Amino acid sequence: MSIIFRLDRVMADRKMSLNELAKRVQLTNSNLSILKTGKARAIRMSTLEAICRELNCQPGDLLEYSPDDENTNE
Amino acid sequence: MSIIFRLDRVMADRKMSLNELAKRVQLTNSNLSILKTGKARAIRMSTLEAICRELNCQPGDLLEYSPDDENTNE
Amino acid sequence: MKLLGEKSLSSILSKLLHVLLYVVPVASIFIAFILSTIFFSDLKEDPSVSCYAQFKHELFSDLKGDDKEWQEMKKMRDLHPAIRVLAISLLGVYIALLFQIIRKSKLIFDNFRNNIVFSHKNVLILSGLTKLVIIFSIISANFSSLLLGIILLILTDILKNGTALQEEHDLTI
Amino acid sequence: MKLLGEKSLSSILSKLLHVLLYVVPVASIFIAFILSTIFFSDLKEDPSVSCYAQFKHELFSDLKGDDKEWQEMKKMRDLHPAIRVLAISLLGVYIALLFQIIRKSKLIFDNFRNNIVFSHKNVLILSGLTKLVIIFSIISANFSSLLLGIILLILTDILKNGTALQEEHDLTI
Repeated sequence: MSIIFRLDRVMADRKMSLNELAKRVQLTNSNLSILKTGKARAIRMSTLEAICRELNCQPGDLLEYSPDDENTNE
Repeated sequence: MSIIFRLDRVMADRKMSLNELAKRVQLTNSNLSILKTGKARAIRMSTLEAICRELNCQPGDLLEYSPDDENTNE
Repeated sequence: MKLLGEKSLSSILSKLLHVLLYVVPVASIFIAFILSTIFFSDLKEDPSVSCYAQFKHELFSDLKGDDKEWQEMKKMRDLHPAIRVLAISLLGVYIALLFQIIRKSKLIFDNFRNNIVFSHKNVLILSGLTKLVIIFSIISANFSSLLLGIILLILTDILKNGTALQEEHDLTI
Repeated sequence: MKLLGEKSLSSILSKLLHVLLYVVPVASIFIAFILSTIFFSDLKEDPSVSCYAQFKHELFSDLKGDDKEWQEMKKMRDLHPAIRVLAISLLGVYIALLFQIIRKSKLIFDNFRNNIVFSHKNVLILSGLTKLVIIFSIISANFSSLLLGIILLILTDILKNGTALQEEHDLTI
């Protein structure tokens, strides 16, 4: 997966814990973990919106695309 | 919906048509339209990755969060 | 063997039900004709006069062959005319229900054949079908069709849940 | 009325099947006892000697009451011993199948009660249940349970489709 979810970085900047964020965006801790560890297959617009609102950031701060090896081999 | 999908702007920059992009990222035209018009409820990581790869851009170029009115009224 | 989609069990069932959709009305007209002959006619007509009288004569001769069946039939003929009319009407209700059940089942299997599984249309058809099956099972006091009704009731709810998931899935690009 | 979840039709059915799970073995032992008494014993024992002999005596007196039934029973007693053993074994297979069908149905309804609808576990249980119902309908040459088997076959596929959707949904955050 070459889309990386940089939630921990932004959370560290804002000094917010996972529990706190989960409560604010009304997600379960386990769902937020799935997102953080990059196991999520898709992200809801509503989730992205809630996270951006609570962390006061842009989607660009959270999501990062890095062309991985298999891509450069093409 | 305060998450805006800025696909048309990036496409215009890269001079790529909707049909061309749909073929490259292996989506149907109608699905890409749903994404462009902001009707999508969620976006797959694989879709985001494919679009970033083909348009050679970052997710931050495509997705934009703008706090809307109902938010400021809170 | 495939169960949903083209050339699957669903398409076979859909074709079968399509045939039944024509067989049931024809068969029911035939049954209604025979039953009204038994219920509302007497044997005094001369069989040589008309084709219909001859048919009746043969029908009753056939019935006389088996003593027990003939007694049953005779019992029905001895009932009050109002009850006989009621019995015929009940049969009509039965056949109408059966026809609707077959029609709705065909619609469902048509959709399954076209790989349309989780859709609002299917939920509507299936919930209608479920009601018909339950009414049918109550009228005919048939336990096994009541069981079928209960299974269909739960299937409807499963389909409803699935439709919600399908909607989400369709808007996840 | 709710169909899935706590205090729903599913939970009622689950409880009902839980009771049946105990009733079936007890009833089957009772039936096996009566049938083997009818099939494999004679009437020469003195009814005053033992409780069992007295039971047999009463059973046969009861049966003699209705002439037709007694003739049927007598016919069975006149069959070759091997065939009688086979008949008893077939009954055993029947009961074992029925028990498994009830057990698996209970598992499914337990999951439905807990709002677990689209899961791999349910697909596995249901596909096992479907096979059992189809085997049962073939052994007993019962058309209506074959119909049930076909509906379950399609239900399994619907559940399989739904499970794929549910998986996607669970990973869409």
